[in-house]
Amino acid sequence: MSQSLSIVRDLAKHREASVLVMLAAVAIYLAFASDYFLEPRNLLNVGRQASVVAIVALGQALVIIARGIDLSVGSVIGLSAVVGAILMRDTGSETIGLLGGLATGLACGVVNGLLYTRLRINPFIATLGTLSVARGIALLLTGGIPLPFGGFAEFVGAGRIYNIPVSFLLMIVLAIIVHIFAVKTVTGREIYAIGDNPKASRLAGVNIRSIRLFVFALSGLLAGLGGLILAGNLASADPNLGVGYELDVIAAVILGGTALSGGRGSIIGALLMALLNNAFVLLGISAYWQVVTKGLVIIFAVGLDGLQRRGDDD
Amino acid sequence: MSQSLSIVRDLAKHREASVLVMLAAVAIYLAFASDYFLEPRNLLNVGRQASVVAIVALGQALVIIARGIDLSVGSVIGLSAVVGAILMRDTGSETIGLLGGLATGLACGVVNGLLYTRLRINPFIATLGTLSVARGIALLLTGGIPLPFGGFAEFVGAGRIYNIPVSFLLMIVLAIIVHIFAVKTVTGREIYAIGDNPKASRLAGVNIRSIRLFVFALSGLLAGLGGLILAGNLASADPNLGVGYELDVIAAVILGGTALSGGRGSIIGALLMALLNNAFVLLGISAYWQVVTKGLVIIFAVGLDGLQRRGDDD
Amino acid sequence: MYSNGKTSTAGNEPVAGILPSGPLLRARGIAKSFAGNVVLHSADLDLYPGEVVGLLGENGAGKSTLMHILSGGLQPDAGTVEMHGQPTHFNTVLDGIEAGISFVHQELSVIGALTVAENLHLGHMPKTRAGFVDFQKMRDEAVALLNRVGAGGIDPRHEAGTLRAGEQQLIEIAKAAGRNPRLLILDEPTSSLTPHEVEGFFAYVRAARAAGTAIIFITHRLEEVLKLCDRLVVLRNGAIVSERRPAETTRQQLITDMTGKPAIYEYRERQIPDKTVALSLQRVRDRDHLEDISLEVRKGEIMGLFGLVGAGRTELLEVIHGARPLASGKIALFGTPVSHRDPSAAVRNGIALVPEGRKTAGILPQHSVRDNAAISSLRRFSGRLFSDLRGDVTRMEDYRDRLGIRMARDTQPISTLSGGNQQKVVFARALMVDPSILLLDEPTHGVDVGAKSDLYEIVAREAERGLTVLMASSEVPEILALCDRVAILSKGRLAGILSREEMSEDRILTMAFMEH
Amino acid sequence: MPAAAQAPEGGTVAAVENTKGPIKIAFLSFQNNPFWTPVTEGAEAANDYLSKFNATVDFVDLGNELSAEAVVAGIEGALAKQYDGIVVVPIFDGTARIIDEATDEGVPVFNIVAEGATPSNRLAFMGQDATSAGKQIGEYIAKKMDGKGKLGVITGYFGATQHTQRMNGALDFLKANYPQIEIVGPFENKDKAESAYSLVQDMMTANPDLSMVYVTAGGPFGAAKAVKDLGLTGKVGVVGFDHTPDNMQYLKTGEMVGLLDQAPYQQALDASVMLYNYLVDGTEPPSKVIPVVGKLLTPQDVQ
Ligand SMILES: Nc1ncnc2c1ncn2[C@@H]1O[C@H](COP(=O)(O)OP(=O)(O)OP(=O)(O)O)[C@@H](O)[C@H]1O
Ligand SMILES: Nc1ncnc2c1ncn2[C@@H]1O[C@H](COP(=O)(O)OP(=O)(O)OP(=O)(O)O)[C@@H](O)[C@H]1O
Ligand SMILES: O[C@@H]1[C@@H](O)[C@H](O)OC[C@H]1O
Ligand SMILES: [Mg+2]
Ligand SMILES: [Mg+2]
Repeated sequence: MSQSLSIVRDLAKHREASVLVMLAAVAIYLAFASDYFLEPRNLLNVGRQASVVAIVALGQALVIIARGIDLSVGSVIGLSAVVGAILMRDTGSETIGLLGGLATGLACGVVNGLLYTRLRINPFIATLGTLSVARGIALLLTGGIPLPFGGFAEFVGAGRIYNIPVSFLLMIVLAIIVHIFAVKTVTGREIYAIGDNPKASRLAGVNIRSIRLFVFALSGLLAGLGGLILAGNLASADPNLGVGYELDVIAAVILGGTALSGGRGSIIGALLMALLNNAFVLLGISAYWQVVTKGLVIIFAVGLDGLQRRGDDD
Repeated sequence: MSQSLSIVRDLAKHREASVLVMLAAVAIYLAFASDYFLEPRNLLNVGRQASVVAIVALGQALVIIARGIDLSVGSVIGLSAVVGAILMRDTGSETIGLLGGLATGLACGVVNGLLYTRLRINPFIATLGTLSVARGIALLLTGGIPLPFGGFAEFVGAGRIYNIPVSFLLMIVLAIIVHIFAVKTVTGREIYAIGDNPKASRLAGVNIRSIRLFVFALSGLLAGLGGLILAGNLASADPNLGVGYELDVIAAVILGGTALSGGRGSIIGALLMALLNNAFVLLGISAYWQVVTKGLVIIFAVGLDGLQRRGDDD
Repeated sequence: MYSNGKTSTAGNEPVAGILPSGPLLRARGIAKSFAGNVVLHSADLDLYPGEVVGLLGENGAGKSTLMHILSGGLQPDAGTVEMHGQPTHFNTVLDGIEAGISFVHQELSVIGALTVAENLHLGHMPKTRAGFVDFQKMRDEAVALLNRVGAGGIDPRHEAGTLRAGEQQLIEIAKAAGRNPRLLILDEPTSSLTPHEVEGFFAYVRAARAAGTAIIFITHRLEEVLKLCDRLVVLRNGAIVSERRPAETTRQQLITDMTGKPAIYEYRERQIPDKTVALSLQRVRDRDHLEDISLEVRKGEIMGLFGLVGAGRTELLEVIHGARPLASGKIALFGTPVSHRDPSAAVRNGIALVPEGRKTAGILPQHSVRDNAAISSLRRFSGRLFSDLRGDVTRMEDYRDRLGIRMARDTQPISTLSGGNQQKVVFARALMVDPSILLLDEPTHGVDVGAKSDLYEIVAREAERGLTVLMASSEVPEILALCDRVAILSKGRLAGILSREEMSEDRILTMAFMEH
Repeated sequence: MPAAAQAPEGGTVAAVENTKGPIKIAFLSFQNNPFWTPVTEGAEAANDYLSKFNATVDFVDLGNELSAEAVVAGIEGALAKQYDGIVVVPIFDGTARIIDEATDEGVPVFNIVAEGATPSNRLAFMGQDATSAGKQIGEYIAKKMDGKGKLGVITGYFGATQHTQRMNGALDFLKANYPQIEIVGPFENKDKAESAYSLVQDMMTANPDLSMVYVTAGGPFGAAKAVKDLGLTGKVGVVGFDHTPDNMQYLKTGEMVGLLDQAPYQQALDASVMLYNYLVDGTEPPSKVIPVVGKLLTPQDVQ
């Protein structure tokens, strides 16, 4: 009894738990309120819809764990998709297009990392800058006009394997990889260390510059992948793809309870938001109530946690 | 000589300085590149255009100094304007309308503060939640349709005194008040203390809950004022007013070098951004380059500072 | 004991084939000032392999500064450092580490989010063949390392952030030990260790000495240096003023070396004429630790609070201060029941606290000394609209003199003060409230002997003027020196209260073990 | 058999008799500004009208943030809920794929208002061709400016297809036919009236001889308000889209000199009925693209 109680208490310590409860609550409600919710097809749709935010959130989570922030992810999504599409068009090679898109994301991440580690620019400002620059470049490259984006990328974005969306599978696989990476590798552990105490970590011999560079680079790379998936899903690379994603991604990370979770957390957070959007469509909630509801669910999801932690201040 | 050098060094320590340099650089360039830039009328326009972001940034700066963040300001701008307009319409009293608008801002801020201090919800999430809820309520109240918003509010938003825009004067006065408040009053000093070490401040007898509540309330109040100015300027209260302002406001705060500056910093940051927009139009910079340039200037403004601080890691 | 006599001169060329027996490290004429404030004039120091040197000096004497210079964390303004007779210059701490210098800092810096084992291996974690962290190996090595420093009780799988300060200290020592340094600098490593832990730690230091490590040991506990060290060096006014062997010196002598005066505080028999009960606790419980604590402290009384680690002293003080919720029971101030929901209310009612853990709970690191001192009493002195900024200046001057705070200017950030002086500023902060009840939690951690007796003097003087003091301390001598009575806690329960006449080291310790 | 049905009020298409049993149509649209109000009302009117024919039109709100992803998620949801047909506002590129997928599954999709540039297998598209609408406005601008002078251009979002097409429709026409008209801009206002206000203020500073401002998307009334505050009513005119109340107000006071609309109510209503007819008896819409020629309102029309 007291054993199982203490497990519950342990669980509840993690913000994740309270978000999970919320996730379950919304899901159960939907299962009753809509006949279609539990259909495999719908569930998989929810999974697919969460995938881009979740994948980008995986990188963002590591950035945040290392005490940074990456506001540029939305623009990197757009720029990577656009570069991928242009390369694909001009070289005729899907591989080059896809690799070029990923490389673009990576390059953006490296730039962010260098701005932070070399020029010591506050990451909020540095990535706010690249948010604008990357978006501008995407517009310049395309003249503002969306490009077609098909082939293998479309398979990644919209395809299914045994009826399961490829992007959903990718999300699961990447989340597992990132989780293992964060928890079991040296670099992963060092990310946590510099997030906790950069100075002490540096003195212990952790190369904080290269670790920081690494997390930003990874965040860029995953945003690039997100861009390819999104564009693939839409079969169109729009320079405005991903506008405003940064807040969703960061919210997914925080909802997921960063501190503890490279992988798991981000997915839970992203799923909660995708589930909400699904609920709105399934239940036919009016737009304005959608906006209100979304806010309330976010607050409650985390507030549950706060309620039971009453009493202990900083 | 060494005296004056050390003053320069002291100055350069403040991020503000490097942003000021950037501000001056852009201004000097503009003075040469455009015949119109130095016209008093243009300068006053720039001032007016910066005013809403700057006023809202004053509150945000205190929130950030106390280690919080307020993402809801953009939505609070919209909701306050809408509530003000509705009250004005229904009561026929401008005073009630304006006070109601301010009260709405204040109420939103208090809600944010309570979510943080009572439910212990991470302020990023709490205010992301109210961002959504406040916007939703504004949309629900209006059915999405802008309301007329005139009278005295229009004077505040668009009027001039001796040819100087009222909102610009308001910005200056409020910045001075907030600066003095932050530096000279007990509450102001306690805000800085909390930001430095919340635990130590609490044990030293600072009521950190009420101080945190206060800064969020003030941020809400100033966002409410911002909403009234913005709506007054357009003579129309649009429920979508202020969408996306949060990033501009936070960027203004960070560009202004929060840590040191309740008032000054926020204005400098907001001015830099308004100046850029002015420059685009005066110089007729081509469309997409506007987006790129904006990002580059933000990066450089802060990067200048980083360059000379080379060598010292955390 | 004194194994390395100064028999060989460092300038000699080592004879081929024979290990050089000159000093491992030789510092000459080290000088350092901060913004015109001279901290080190011209300090000379030789360190030999297999020797433990105790470094003593008042707070702010420059001990930590000198160590930072030797280890590469600070650059001297003048002077030279040689290692093995070769001039050396460390640009960064990492250079120093590379050269075999390990520095356990005065301020704790474990990584709270990592496990103990990960902390011990940070920077060089072992990998499995698959490229993952080899947790098994790391754990095994961690156990061995912890055992080496006498901390075998710490589970290497625990998150370091959840451990007590003393345990964190031991982790840092173990970490330094793991590097097998040639020079090990320990800056007040024992300030938060229990007596038992100190023993284990001493065993490690002796073993390291036997293995040829040179060790510098900084502490303000004279008994410790007398027991452990081979040579005692005293730093005063920015220079080394004496070098003594433990066998040939006394506490008094060392104190005189450090402070220039022999004074040390002694308990003064005091009358407590006022029978008013200032603070009374009735069956006080917190949510999980304290059980039914009842206690009365009279006005002007100094009540000690003793217990072993984890006894609940900090919790009890926090409950009284409103920082921790009172689950049941009653607290009354001068007969009036109070229930403080927040320390701010307690401070308003005249209860001030000097908390345990200077760095985490005491100082506002980016604030000036003056602002740090003023923060508790801002409301007390503020005008209707504005804070009394001018008054802060004069009050700071007053307390600087009264507590002997050593600093260049009161506008310098408190983090640039020496540890002991930081503690005095926190003391000044509490006194500025003009409290009727002063709660002290390990108030003299890291405070030098001279300052300690100053602080005792101040507490005693304030008590004579009617201040009521409740002081948690782990040092029995401190209790004996200052307290009129002592309450002993054991595992969250009140084990008993001893009056002045009943107090003795033995009785206090016996009662502290009661529930164990 | 009941008498042949009449077209509903405000619409132009009559419903055929339902011989198929219950029919469910999903109407997917957004809601973020007054433009959408008549769209919503049109959908409701269609539902009222078609309910007599054993058919429902469910209005599904895609939220207040317009994006291709929202459209895709909406169509996916509608497919999951097994609607028989879908009316949608696929305002962005990137919606073609999911539209094709729905069509392949036997769920016809009727696009209205605006669709992406990539062709799709939708049943039909009803709406304004943004490029032609731009051209229509361009012609009007040229007339108002007498073929010369300075024209300021403010576009909603750089890179938003519809906005860009509206802009280029006008600018390409003007460049080709009225080389004496000088273009200032374009500048981006992100659909914000306050931003249009500041842009006009700055444009007038740098170009005191500016005589016309074209706002391609959101917030034209901000530009009109700036003209008013600068005391330039009658000297500088603003043209833009949509007969929303905030815009119409300045048409009355004269700062707004031209407003093109898109007959949103009629689009919503007619498209729903046409889709219903197709679902019942296979009646194809009159053409794959049903152009909606907007009504250009000028100050004279509202006097
Ligand atoms: N970065 C700095 N800036 C300004 N002054 C400094 C700085 N670091 C140290 N000092 C000053 O140098 C003096 C010596 O400090 P140090 O920390 O070496 O003393 P200490 O002997 O270790 O004292 P303690 O026993 O209290 O730890 C102090 O007066 C302190 O204020
Ligand atoms: N951060 C923490 N995490 C987990 N347990 C803690 C923590 N801090 C204290 N404890 C536990 O709370 C109890 C009381 O500890 P605390 O240190 O406050 O007691 P104390 O009597 O004041 O002793 P001292 O101050 O000398 O360590 C102990 O059992 C301790 O292990
Ligand atoms: O003109 C309309 C625009 O105002 C709205 O935002 O989107 C649909 C457009 O047709
Ligand atoms: Mg020291
Ligand atoms: Mg304690």
